[in-house]
Amino acid sequence: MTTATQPLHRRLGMTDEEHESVLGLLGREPRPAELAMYSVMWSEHCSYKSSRAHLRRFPTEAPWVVVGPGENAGVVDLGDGWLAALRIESHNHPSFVEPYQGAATGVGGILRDVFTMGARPIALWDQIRFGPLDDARNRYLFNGVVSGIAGYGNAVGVPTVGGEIEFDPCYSGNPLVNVMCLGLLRREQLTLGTAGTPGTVAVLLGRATGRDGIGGASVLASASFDDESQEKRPSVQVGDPFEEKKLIEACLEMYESGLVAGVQDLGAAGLSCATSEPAGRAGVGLDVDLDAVHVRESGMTAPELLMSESQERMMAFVPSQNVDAVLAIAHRWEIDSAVVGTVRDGATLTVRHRGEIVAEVPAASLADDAPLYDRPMQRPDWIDDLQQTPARSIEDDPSDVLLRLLDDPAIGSTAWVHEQYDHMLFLNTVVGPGSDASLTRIRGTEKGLAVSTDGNGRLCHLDPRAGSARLVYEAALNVAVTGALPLAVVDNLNFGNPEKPEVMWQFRESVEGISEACDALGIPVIGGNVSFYNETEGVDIHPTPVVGLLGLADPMPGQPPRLDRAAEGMEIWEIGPAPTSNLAGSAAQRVIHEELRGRPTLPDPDAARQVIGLTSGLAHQVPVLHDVSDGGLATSVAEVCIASGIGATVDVDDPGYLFSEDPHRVIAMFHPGKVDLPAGMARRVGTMGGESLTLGGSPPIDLETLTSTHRDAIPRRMAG
Amino acid sequence: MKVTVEITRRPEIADPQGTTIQRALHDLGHNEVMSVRVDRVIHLEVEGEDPNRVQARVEEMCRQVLANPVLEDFTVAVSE
Amino acid sequence: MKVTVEITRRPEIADPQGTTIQRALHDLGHNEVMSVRVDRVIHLEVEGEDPNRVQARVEEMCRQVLANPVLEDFTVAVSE
Amino acid sequence: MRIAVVVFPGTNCEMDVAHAITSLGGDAELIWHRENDLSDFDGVVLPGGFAHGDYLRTGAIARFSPVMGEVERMAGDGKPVLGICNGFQILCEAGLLPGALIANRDLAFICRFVDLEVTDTDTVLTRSAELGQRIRIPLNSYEGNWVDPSNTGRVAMRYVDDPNGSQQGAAAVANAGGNVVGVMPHPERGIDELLGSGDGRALLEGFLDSLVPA
Ligand SMILES: Nc1ncnc2c1ncn2[C@@H]1O[C@H](COP(=O)(O)OP(=O)(O)O)[C@@H](O)[C@H]1O
Ligand SMILES: [Mg+2]
Repeated sequence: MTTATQPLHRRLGMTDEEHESVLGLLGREPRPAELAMYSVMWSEHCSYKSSRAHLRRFPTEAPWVVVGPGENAGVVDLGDGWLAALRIESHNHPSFVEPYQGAATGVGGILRDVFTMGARPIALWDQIRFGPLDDARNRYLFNGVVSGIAGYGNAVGVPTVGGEIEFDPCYSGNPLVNVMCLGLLRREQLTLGTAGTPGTVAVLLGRATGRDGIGGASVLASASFDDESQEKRPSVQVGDPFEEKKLIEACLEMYESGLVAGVQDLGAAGLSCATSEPAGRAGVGLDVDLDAVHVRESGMTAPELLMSESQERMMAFVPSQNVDAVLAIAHRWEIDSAVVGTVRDGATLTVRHRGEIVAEVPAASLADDAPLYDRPMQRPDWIDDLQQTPARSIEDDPSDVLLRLLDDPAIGSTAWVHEQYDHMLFLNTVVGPGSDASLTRIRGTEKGLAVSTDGNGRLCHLDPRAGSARLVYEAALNVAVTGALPLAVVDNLNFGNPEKPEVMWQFRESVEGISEACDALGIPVIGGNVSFYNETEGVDIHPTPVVGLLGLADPMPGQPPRLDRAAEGMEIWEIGPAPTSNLAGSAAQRVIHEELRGRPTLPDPDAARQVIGLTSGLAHQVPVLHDVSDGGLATSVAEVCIASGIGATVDVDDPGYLFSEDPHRVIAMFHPGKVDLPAGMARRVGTMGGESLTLGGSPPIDLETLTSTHRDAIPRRMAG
Repeated sequence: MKVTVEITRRPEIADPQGTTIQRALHDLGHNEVMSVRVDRVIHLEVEGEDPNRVQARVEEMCRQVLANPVLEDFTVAVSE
Repeated sequence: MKVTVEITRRPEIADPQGTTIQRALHDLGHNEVMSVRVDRVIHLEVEGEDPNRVQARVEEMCRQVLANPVLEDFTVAVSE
Repeated sequence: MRIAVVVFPGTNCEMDVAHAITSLGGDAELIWHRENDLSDFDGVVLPGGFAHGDYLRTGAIARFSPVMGEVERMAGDGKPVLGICNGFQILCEAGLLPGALIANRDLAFICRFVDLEVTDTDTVLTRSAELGQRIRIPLNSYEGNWVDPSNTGRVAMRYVDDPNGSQQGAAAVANAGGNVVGVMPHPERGIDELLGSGDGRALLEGFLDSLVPA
């Protein structure tokens, strides 16, 4: 059968069974606009049909959780009337198609998820992964994505204060672009995605609707309704940070004036989602008039209007007596607005277009009755082989190994990226990019918000459960370095094709690992995102869950530890469990042996808790704290040397120990006798000072070589 | 030879810049302006004898770097 | 009427974009490219009957806002 | 004595500037760009950001905002007028400062601390500084590359290591009277050692000292 003769539901990416359920739900043949709505709302991206059953495993409760998973962003209580909203999202496929706009619209979308909650977005993070930079295509994607995040984030006026950069061949055909946003609000400003009570009016705010990204979220990227609209292919979405900036200010003013009952952003599934979800959540009906929608292209059909993913739009639900005030605020901020609907008794979503009813469905059914798949899972048969082949040990000279690691673009300086991002706006970035965790102060309080995001496809490939758990522990230790204690987690689960049982197994293991670690630390998962189908030509990416962890420092240390605060004569201490030499999944294994095998060291919940507690206390006393992660102990010390412009001597000879990435370890630097560390939990490994870095018996590396190798790792590759 | 490349945004792709400029022109009283689109022109000087060969080479450059095929179309004109 | 405005950068003003593109083209082996200059074209649709009047109006817009006299010259062409 | 901090649609540094002025004892008020009476103000700051999305050219659309007539009047009256980053771009577009700002030499946005040297102390921004004094404050721009074919701009501060290709390495430029100044790096981001530097205070304090009652 050719595409043109396929039934409509298949052209929209729906299976025959899903079509049957719509028939059953409505008790009749669905109209085209109805099918369009179900197809986007029941897509993997919007309905989480393959993952929902597993996500229930996450611990989601804690006394400080104000809003858990299910809304646009998770919200936690920071005390004294302050709340924080956090959300993470992926834009992997759009960024592969068009890196600049894909990444830019990813930033736009995550911001809307946060200011929908009533919060002012105060910071952004990006977690980006590409194939190796010796390939021109990967350089093009990397450059485009970074410019897109910069272009949107800088102009919209929200600082990008951190993130992650990784390069691995598994991302060559499928880069990962995840973005995370943190918002801050006063409790009374909290706004939910609810339609309110009958009589409430739906006001569509922001950019005019066009044929952007129609069906972009559905499996079928290029659905067509008839031959005539065939040439009106869905087009790439273009972001407009200027419009979004005005939208943020207008919405915040509406919240402050208490004018709205609820707000929903228009992201994936556009108007279909922004009408059905709020009505469903509120248990009400909604009448929508598509002719009122302000459009940028003429002749759009009802399905097109309902599926369009035009950017920078918000739906506000406004009590009728406040409508004039809302329209006046929109006018003053110079954004367009249109009254497009009214909340009704009952539970039916009724959509009219050109005088006719084009859809009449139970509002809640679009979200609540979405299919739920229990996909088969199977432990991959290759994983035992991989784990049982021991990692090779390092024979090369440790100084050489360290220089090769510092020259690796995933370990070298991130300045080429983060200096393209405004990371200082709002005057609150106390610790910015290039550190373990960022630290954002809340002016007028003693509080600081510490955030770390962590992913590690290598570890998770070798052991998805332990690898995922280790991400949570690592992120928690990172925020402890700023004096904070962990509060909550969001996760972005980037996986391959869920129709493969091996991928589903990896996914389940990863959810389990994250859950176990969160349980052990007593912190909830307050939101997240799932990105499946990250595969090219049948090859899946490494399982790459990304964890974003929010910590609260209250009070914030007066002088938070920083990498550039080391001085001549300070002692170097390593805190954490007794060292091993395990290189499984490490950067050294990838860079030196170009292999990936062995069994990574399992996390130890007790040790994790102890080290995190000890570290967050030490942050109030010592000038330098730095966690041991990519590149191991040697790399951690080198990073302090580079930032502080001072050499060091490390009294460790074993290359395994120097480059192992075993969990729960952090280095501290301070003048002799300043701090007492508990015996058994800490060991002295060296001294800061001089003009070079000496690792055990290896030849010293002069500071200038160390610094330039690290600084040039990305720029020298991007220069072509 | 002088080569002029015009790179135009595909008509179906949103153009926030054009929309904003149009709004500004209206604010300034130029209400007769119905639409605005901003494109790029690249003027190249290229060594070569054969206009057809130069044309082909520049078209290749367009596909490689000058234009973004996802968002833009291009035309190449060789003169002299 | 359709109006095409070409805004060209004055020759004495640096053109970082042109320089960067030229370097990229050389890196790709297009060594025959001697110079690159990037300009902007603005396509307007303007209501009006009289091409001369439209031309004059758009020239005014150019002097006022579309071009910056410190950096740029402009040409206006009315068609249809 | 009151300072108007002008907000165009797309401006994003207005809160930071107002906070800096207030914390130095000044009296700042945010003013929407449609305002057309600044007669109650003794000085004006155009803060950084992306007015009108920086579409067409940076500052090109903003200069037609109603408030700009008042900014022009104040400049003519010898009142202190400061443009920071995007504000500098707007002042050039409006013809209140010579030259224009084009894309950085390396065509990348630059956000980092830069070292500046004071080269002229006869301006409302640098009057409290010493000639040759080093100032370390953050730069944050894509179009920070100042060109001035007329060669009439007075360079008030220059970059010690020129990051963007600016003519004469200029980081801050004044008009002939010294009362209108554009500065590309952000003094308001340099008022707190905890955030990396307090060097911007000397500049903003000088600006506050230059105010005389309306
Ligand atoms: N991996 C996950 N872990 C926890 N919650 C999740 C996860 N993935 C999605 N969610 C939650 O499901 C809800 C719906 O998400 P989504 O449909 O992606 O929102 P949007 O329409 O804004 O993109 C959100 O509250 C989100 O936090
Ligand atoms: Mg949402």
